[in-house]
Amino acid sequence: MTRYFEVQQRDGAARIGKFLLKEDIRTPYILDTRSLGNPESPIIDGGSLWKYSGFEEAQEHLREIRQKAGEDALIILPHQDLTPEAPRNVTIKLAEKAEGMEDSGATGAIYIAGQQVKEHDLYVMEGAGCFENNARTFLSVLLEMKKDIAPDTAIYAPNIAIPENLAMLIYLGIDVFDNTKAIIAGHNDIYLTTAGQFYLDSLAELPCRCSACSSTDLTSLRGMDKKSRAVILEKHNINAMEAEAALVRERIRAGTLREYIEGQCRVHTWLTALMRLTDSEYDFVESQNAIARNNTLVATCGESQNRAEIVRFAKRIQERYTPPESDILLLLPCSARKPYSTSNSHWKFINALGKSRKFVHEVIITSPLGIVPRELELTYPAAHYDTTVTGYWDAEEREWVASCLEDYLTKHKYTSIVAHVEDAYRVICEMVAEKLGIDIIYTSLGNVSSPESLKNLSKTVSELCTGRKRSHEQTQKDLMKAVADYQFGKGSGDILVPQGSTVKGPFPKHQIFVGKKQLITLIPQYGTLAITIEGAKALLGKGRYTVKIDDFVPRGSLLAPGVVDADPLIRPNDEVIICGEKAIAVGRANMNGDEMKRSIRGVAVDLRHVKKIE
Amino acid sequence: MTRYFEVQQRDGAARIGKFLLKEDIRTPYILDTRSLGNPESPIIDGGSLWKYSGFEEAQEHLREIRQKAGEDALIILPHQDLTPEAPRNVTIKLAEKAEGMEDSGATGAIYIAGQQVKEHDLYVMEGAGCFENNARTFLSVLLEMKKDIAPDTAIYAPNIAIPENLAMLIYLGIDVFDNTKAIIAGHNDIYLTTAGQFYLDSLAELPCRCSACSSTDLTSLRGMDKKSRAVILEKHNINAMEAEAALVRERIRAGTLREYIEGQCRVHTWLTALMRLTDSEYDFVESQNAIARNNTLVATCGESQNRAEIVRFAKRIQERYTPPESDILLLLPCSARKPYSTSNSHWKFINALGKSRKFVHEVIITSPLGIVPRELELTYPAAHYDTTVTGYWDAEEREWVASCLEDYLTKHKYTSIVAHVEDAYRVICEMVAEKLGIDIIYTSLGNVSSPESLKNLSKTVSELCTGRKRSHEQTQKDLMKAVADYQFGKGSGDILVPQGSTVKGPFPKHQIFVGKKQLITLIPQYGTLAITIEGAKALLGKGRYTVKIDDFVPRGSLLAPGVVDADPLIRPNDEVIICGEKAIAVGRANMNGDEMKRSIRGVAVDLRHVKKIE
Amino acid sequence: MSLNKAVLDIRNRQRVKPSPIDVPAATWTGKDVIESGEIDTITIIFKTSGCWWGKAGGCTMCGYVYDSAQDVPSDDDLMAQLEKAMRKASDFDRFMVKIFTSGSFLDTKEIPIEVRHRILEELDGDERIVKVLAETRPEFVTEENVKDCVSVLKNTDFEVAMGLETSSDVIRKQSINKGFTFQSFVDAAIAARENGATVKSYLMLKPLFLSEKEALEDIVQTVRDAAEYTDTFSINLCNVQRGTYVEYLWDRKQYRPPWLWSIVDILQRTKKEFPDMIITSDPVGAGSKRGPHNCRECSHAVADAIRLFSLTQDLSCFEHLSCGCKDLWEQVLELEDHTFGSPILD
Amino acid sequence: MSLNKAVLDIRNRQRVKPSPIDVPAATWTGKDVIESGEIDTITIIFKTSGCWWGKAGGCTMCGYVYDSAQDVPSDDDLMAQLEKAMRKASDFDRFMVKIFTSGSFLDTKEIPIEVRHRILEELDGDERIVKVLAETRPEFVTEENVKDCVSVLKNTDFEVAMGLETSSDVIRKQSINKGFTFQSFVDAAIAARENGATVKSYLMLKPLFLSEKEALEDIVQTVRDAAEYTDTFSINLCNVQRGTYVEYLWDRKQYRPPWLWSIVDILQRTKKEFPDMIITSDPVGAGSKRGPHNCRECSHAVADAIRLFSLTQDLSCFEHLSCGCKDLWEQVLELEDHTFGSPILD
Repeated sequence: MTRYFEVQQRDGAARIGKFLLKEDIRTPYILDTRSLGNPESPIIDGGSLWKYSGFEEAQEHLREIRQKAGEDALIILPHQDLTPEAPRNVTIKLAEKAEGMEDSGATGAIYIAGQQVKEHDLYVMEGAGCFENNARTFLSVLLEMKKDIAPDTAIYAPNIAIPENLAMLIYLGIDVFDNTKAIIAGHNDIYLTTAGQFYLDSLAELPCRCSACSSTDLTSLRGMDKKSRAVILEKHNINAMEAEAALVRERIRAGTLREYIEGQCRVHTWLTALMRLTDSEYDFVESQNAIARNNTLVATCGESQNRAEIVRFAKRIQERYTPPESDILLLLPCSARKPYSTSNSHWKFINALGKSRKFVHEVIITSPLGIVPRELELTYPAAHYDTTVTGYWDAEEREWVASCLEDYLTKHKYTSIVAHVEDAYRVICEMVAEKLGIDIIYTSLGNVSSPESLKNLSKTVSELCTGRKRSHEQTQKDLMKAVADYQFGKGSGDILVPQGSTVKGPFPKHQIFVGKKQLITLIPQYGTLAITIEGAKALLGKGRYTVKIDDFVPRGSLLAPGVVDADPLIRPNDEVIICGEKAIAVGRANMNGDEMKRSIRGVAVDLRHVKKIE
Repeated sequence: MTRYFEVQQRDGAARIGKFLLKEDIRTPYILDTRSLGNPESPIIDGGSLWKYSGFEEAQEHLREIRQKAGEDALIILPHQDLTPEAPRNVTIKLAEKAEGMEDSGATGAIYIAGQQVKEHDLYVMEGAGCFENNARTFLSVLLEMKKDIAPDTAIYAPNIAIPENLAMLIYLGIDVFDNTKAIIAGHNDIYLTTAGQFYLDSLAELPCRCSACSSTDLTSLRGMDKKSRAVILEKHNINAMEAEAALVRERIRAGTLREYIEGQCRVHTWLTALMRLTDSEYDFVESQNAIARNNTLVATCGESQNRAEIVRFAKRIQERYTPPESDILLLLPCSARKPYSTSNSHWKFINALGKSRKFVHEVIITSPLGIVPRELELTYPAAHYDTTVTGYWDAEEREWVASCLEDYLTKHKYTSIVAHVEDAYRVICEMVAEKLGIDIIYTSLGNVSSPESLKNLSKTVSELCTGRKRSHEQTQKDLMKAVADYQFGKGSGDILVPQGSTVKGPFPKHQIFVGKKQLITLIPQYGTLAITIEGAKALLGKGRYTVKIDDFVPRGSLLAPGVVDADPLIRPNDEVIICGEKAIAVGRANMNGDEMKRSIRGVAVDLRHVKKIE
Repeated sequence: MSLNKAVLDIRNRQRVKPSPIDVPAATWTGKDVIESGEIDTITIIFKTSGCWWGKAGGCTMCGYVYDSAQDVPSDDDLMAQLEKAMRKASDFDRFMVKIFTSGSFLDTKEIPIEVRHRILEELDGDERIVKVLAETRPEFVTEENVKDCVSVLKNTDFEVAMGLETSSDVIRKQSINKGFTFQSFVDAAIAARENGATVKSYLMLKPLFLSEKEALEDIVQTVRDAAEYTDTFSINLCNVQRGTYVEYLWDRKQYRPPWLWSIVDILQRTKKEFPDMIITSDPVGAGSKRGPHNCRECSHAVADAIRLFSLTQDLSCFEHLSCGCKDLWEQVLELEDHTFGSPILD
Repeated sequence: MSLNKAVLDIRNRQRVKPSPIDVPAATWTGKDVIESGEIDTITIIFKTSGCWWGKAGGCTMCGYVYDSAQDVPSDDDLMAQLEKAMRKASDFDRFMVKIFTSGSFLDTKEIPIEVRHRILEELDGDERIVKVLAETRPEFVTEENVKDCVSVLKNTDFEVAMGLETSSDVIRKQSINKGFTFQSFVDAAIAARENGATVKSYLMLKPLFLSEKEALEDIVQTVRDAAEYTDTFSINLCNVQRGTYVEYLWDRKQYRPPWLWSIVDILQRTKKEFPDMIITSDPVGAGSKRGPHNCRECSHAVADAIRLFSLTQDLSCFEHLSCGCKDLWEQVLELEDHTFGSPILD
């Protein structure tokens, strides 16, 4: 029973949570290892079973601690730890012995892969300290752990955190750490920073302005006896870690932890490896990533292109997107300003197309997103990314973008393909054209925005304009359909933008009506759809993005315990349909579908409209 | 006359320096902008010429400041600043007017591209604050400046530094900054950190433990009146910048600033762009990079492969290296342990080769270094790099390594090429073999270290062994020759390891003797050669890596003013030959050749042997 | 490249839309203060062939050059402009007319002498009009020209308005590119006053390249230098006009318009020093990014106080102004003196 | 996988070089303390067919199993080993012989009973020898076996040495994999003492998985538990021997040998509690990474003090020991109790 821990905010796998104990504790949290032995603390180590000859003795010891501590202290049940390479079934046997302990109140337990998992409030990653520098093992143990335990259980990785790795460990979804390594480093004359560690000997000055470092200087520090020096170093090391923890919490709140990690992971090869290996666990990462966010996705490194948001965007275009009916494809370069159509350059392209625009389907080529059909240019992260631009695209970028374009051109056929591009964009078009054996007409003459190029574009396209053309309203509907398919899966567009529906509202605030009934609205901020109760009813048959609840009428927000079932495709911030015997509702998911089902605390959905079923 | 500034330590373009003023000031330095107006300060702004109707008035004003300040204060001569996009020749005209000022003592001046540069102690980058977010312009202005002014002059970039960009700006070789932006941010309720900036409003807690932040908390801070709050925020912002400056100074001392930058630049797209654009200025960057260092080169990101040290290593193999005479080439994968031949896997390969080893030439394939001939496996950075290993090589890595291998195989011909490799290594071999239309025999059977693979390697090579073979001593000499060529240029090996010379000392501490005269010794730590006076004499004819001095006998160290001429190929830490009418000497360069010639302060060469010419 | 060339290049890149030449560039009514106190005003911006200096490049902050006509307006066109403008004054009982041409009213290339006479005669004929102000560059304020105007305006006061901008020849030349010297202003002012006209001087707060404090002190100094030659000061706060060199730099984050706190400080200091002098300022565009501004919260209140002071000349208008951003402005005053060529932006 | 299986797997991966079977595995001389005070000793490690328990897997820290012979030594081989070993004692006047087999001396599968008799007879015949110590697992310390030895050693004291390691059956089983219980040790000790032998107990400081403090307290508790059954304690400090499970985990950074400060603390506390008991410890490999160690600076001095105490039983040996690292050790004592399965490494 996770009665004492609640996840409040999420940023990918990272989260802000709260322990509701004798003191409220906000996670990610660095506990003072020394306090673990004190029965007055909010979190207590029940101690080692190595010293008890019998189970009864240990149980008695636990009863004593609980009596002193009260119900609202979290006790990590007595445990008989082995190191990670100890024989697995010995470990499990010992863990089962520990799990036999009886206790009421808030509890933690050691997690052992393969063991029967109970509903503790916290699980300890056994031997976490041994995994430092071993990214592969650390990640596989953690993922196993995450798979087994309830998503609203806190995870504690002991004896591993230092300022430099803290952000990455939190990024992976760990909630609780301790200051063991910071203290030990302090007593070893090691000075920890988020940028790495220094032997005190090797320093010429103190690279910090924390309260401990401000209280002294390097010369005085060196002059002290070991013990007094250690007190200050320990304080500094803990300060450095606390400051980093606070920064990371702020980053989670701001939804920008990934951007931080992409820099911070360079402090150590194993942290970079952790990031790369985690990215390759796409299902894990993607399942935790919000479908849309209102902050900029900043791509500054090679690994940015492996972000779940980017890969997901590309995959959904491959799997969910259907282009509007058009015979001419026009490939365009991206622009710094987003959405692209508000940029100077795109404004020029559109002007140059003039009336021919009705005949063409526009697809934008961009790194790291790959390709963006015009209909999806508003949709997160297409209108929400910023990237370092130097004009040079590295081979990995070129291969990735080309693979997206190749997939698209393999699936979708056009009578003519025009590319109004230069430089790397053109290289990519040529790579793909050659591979697929197709012809692409290039219209740019050195500079896509030059009057000559624009004129050539205009001329070329107008000469090709003989096929199907689309009305203005159809173009608006195409946009809405594309977003619907992107968001709710293929075919959703036909349901939410049915034959005979009408479009209201200026770009980009389109709404779709069937008669007087509104079905959906485009939210320009995220480029996603909000759905009405009518829209929800229409979509209900598909069963997608649906949360099933019991026979009650929810209000304001739907809590996790009220969820009977939820579509595992639901991601945080997804628009979802809530249905139960007594009500149908729509709202914004606060967690993913799996988490809704498996959690017993926390807000599952923020409701927007609720309709009772009479 | 740079009498008041001295560069003491270098790490690439970044440097630790010292102003010898009324107070010693250590650079990189963040000056308090407010102090610039105070004539008691060690560094003073002579003020704006906008307010003077005549030159005389301004000159009089300067005389007054100098009188109050004394000779040992640095006065930035009165200046009439324009912003960067002001017409260039107006700017130059105004600058010339300012340069007309007369003054004794330490002086600074505004740098204007195209202006006649004098010997001030400091140059100010005019309008630096306008270049924020404009990496290309900032870099081009800075490089122009670096080209024009003496290398031992300090560079001051005003109104641009904040904690997040400081490391990068220092990395580029800027010495002096100010706290203008930190103060202004404080008075704008903006909280600066090295990880970016936050509006105070948006914070839930203070992500710092500096003395200012420890003195309060977020709630109290928000409750204060604007002015009191600004005092604390300003203090925090300055603390954050001071701490970062101290950290960066430590990084320069440790020689690991590049590794820090590779993470820190992800805070903002323009900083990443700065790093990438700087890397593409290979000549600038390479000329400042030490030839060898005793710390690990840690490669954690895509940009690591563009580091000058790595590109230079590849270039020297292309331009300076001549393989030993052998008919069989064996391509091997790299190993985590360095030098490769001490690793478990290479030990197995060598064992498997057995006696056949005399017939083969071994070349190791590795990322990000490209290729490493066995003879150069000790040479920096071949034995000094560490990299994130996940098994995946991205396309850019593969293209780079393949391009190195392709160049090698184009230049050097073998009867047979054997590759004992798997995975990405094999992909690379196949890419190159296909491109060049050559055959490569692959000997590994799934795992390079498996007994079957080793057996196959052994069998394959022994069947090919019919060509030229090399004796043990020849192999040792090949190593020494290769390092000599690498270090001193093609042909140096033939001079320093001449016909008839002998090798002494166990691997890797080889020495080359001609008769009883020693010429060179291999320094295992860097994998470079130290040269004796005899060796220097032998090499002197080539004129390479030579520093010309006047007719004196240097002792201990050679100072920059004593240098008459120096080979522009000389890099920091290079082994150099000093020659003058009175003496010949050898030593380790402390700066590059160009800097030796153009500096008037600082140690140019640490001497090891000096021999008087009678 | 010279500053003038830089300004001209930008001018040449502008595309100006053609507009009818028998309609004034702009007309509006307002209030001003003259010796006898507050008075209604009508301002007319004539569309002429344009400022001769502006056509050759002109001032770095001046966007009025685009108000000139594409084709040369005929005399009748100019009179039609006057007629259309004056309709707005139909409700006034007593008022003042302020004539601008985006150049010089006394330049006969812009306003042929016959037209000048026709205009002034018409105005003189309207008994409600107590005063006519005409803006001009000083090179046209000759004894002859002033006499000519005064002689036509028999029953009406005549005021010559000149854009002195600053008493610093360095700044006027190297920052503003104004093309005359302080001495030529002095000569013109004397010529005007000796021949029956009064003088109004326009000053410019914060031309390009100056720090906030330099700009502030320059205006205070200018008031001191020019006080004896002028009857009224009007201090313009530089705003970023389209098609100007100021805009070019502002776009590139190389210029910030002045703080409103600066003009408040100037008005307080100069009014105290010259209590009898009329010193006004119209904070055009105040509070916007392109105009003079403090923070979002106080800009409008401070601008209102400035306007009120300009009409009342009463320093108590400023008494209760305060805002958190004043502290920031004080920092800017101190720090922008040492930014070496980059402004402190918001 | 069971712990024993894990140990066995590692055993099976070792390659042992063949060595002559008529030469003892090792022999050395030293000093020890008996009731009458310090005495010279000779230690003989017989190369036998090996410890039966070790062959089935054995103890997690024991690397002695690799000292056994590849082929079974004949009786004459064993006697030849004795003969070669005893040469080292040729200079001694009075000494004690310590017999080890890397297994059990009383196991007749290792030392056939005839050989046992021949060895003991030969030692008994040497008048310089005052005491013979023989190490064995407790299952072989039967009334019959003790009597048998004592009856041969007519003029020589006989001491049975057993590796109790710890009085905790949990630790002995789940960390050390020793394969007997505390009760079997007690039974053996009683059997020995009731039949004319004295008992020496070897304890093991810091077996796998225990925190520094748990390990320390376990030894203190063990001394309390076993004091009434033993005449002498010798506390072994776990060191990382080749081919052991301990080494396997140490290699993977999952084990750290004990601190020397821990044994100093143990000796001080137990000696104070049992002043008449002989309590010794030989810090084998002290100061090396694989052995018990403090910091580089003090390890050797502290080890020397431990050795001196072991001979003198005088607690003042420890009086002047101090080092900066003691503070670190204190932290380790406190913190390693809460690392949940990872050691605190150096």
